[in-house]
Amino acid sequence: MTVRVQEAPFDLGAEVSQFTNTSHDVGAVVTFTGIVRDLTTRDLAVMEIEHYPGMTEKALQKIVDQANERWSLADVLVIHRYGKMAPGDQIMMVATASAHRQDAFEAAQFLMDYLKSRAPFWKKEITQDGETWVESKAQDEDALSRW
Amino acid sequence: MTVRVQEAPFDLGAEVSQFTNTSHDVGAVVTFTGIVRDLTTRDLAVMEIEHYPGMTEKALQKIVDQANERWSLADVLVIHRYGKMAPGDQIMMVATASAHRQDAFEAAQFLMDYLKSRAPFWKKEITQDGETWVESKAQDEDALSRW
Amino acid sequence: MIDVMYFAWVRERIGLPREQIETSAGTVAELVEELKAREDRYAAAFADTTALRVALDQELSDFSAPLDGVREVAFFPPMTGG
Amino acid sequence: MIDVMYFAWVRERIGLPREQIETSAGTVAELVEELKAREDRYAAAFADTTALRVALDQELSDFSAPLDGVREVAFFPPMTGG
Repeated sequence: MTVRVQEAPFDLGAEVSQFTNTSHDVGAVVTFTGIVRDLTTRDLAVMEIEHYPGMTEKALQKIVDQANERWSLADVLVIHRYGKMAPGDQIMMVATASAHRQDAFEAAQFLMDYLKSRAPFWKKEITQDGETWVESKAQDEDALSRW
Repeated sequence: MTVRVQEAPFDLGAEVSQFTNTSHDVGAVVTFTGIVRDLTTRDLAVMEIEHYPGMTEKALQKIVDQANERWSLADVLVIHRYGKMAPGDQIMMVATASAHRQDAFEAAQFLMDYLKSRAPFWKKEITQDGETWVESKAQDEDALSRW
Repeated sequence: MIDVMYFAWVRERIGLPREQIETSAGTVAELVEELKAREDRYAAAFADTTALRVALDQELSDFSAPLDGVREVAFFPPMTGG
Repeated sequence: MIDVMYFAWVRERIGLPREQIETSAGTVAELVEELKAREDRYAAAFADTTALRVALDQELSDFSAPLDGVREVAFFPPMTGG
């Protein structure tokens, strides 16, 4: 079980292959990768992510612990970046490994739903017209009610 | 939208990065990777996968087309191997790319559920004690009813 | 003439992956009866058709389906991909 | 003395990321009232607390929570990770 908060990019393939090499009885690996969207209707130049060092790691670890209690998982990996990113850049990833696919799929969705609303990250979009803090969506909060 | 049926291994990271490079307005990528389970209670030496050339590609393409009709997807990739594999080897992968995470997650689960029971692949486990064809599970057929 | 293909344990029981068959069977079920009457290995393979699936020209079908115009019939156990 | 931290637009409106505050506030809400009374930039940042979240010692909490024994209070908008 690994949680990493870092400024540097990550390599999804390398992360996943290292991940599955160290796990046993793994038949299914699900990954989610969040990417800075390249919205052609606006001129997004930079996405800047701020976080709360210390709390971030604790919040992510708590979400991972909850996933482990609810599903049978061989391993979980969460990587979330902060700092400046360009459209198309990878922002974050989660990976879940389990014997059967249902556990891996559900746990990855649970991790994402909680991470969206419970981990202290804030996104700011910087365009030619200025800077805007991304607003949270009611649907992200609502997504938690299904778990 | 790509469907590949091949004997050779694939590189998840390389596949996904090529995949997202060619797509626009992608904020979410979900992957599923199926791996030959290393069950320590048996001595699985080789997993051999047989398929029905011609029908396999058609069946996979049909499943991908259905996913495209139901969800808003920027891209879909399905790779399924055949031939001999060892425990820990990657058998197959699906990847889905979309603007928002819910489409990518649901489409990946749909693809997996249909692929399990509707694409003409058959797995044989070869152990020291002999060969056994893997039996289909009722729950895999039942999983289709939710879509 | 119709191409008949066998996969997985159906192929192993019958002992060959494909053959061409001259048949006047009107449906898949009738073709199965013809095959079962041929030899024990066919009878063994088709003993329980509820454990089998059939594809006609590479599309999943069922045992009551007509064979009119069909060029390729394939028999196999339930699929186990993924 | 309590450490008070601000993130995202709360930090930008107040103009600093953290400060140490001498307070006798019993709850988060009382601390917010003290801060609002200080200067306009605090009043602007805390104008609508329903748009804000608070963490006490790095755990999400709420505005009615007591501050007894708390060393670090953080104010920020709803989170937008992922």
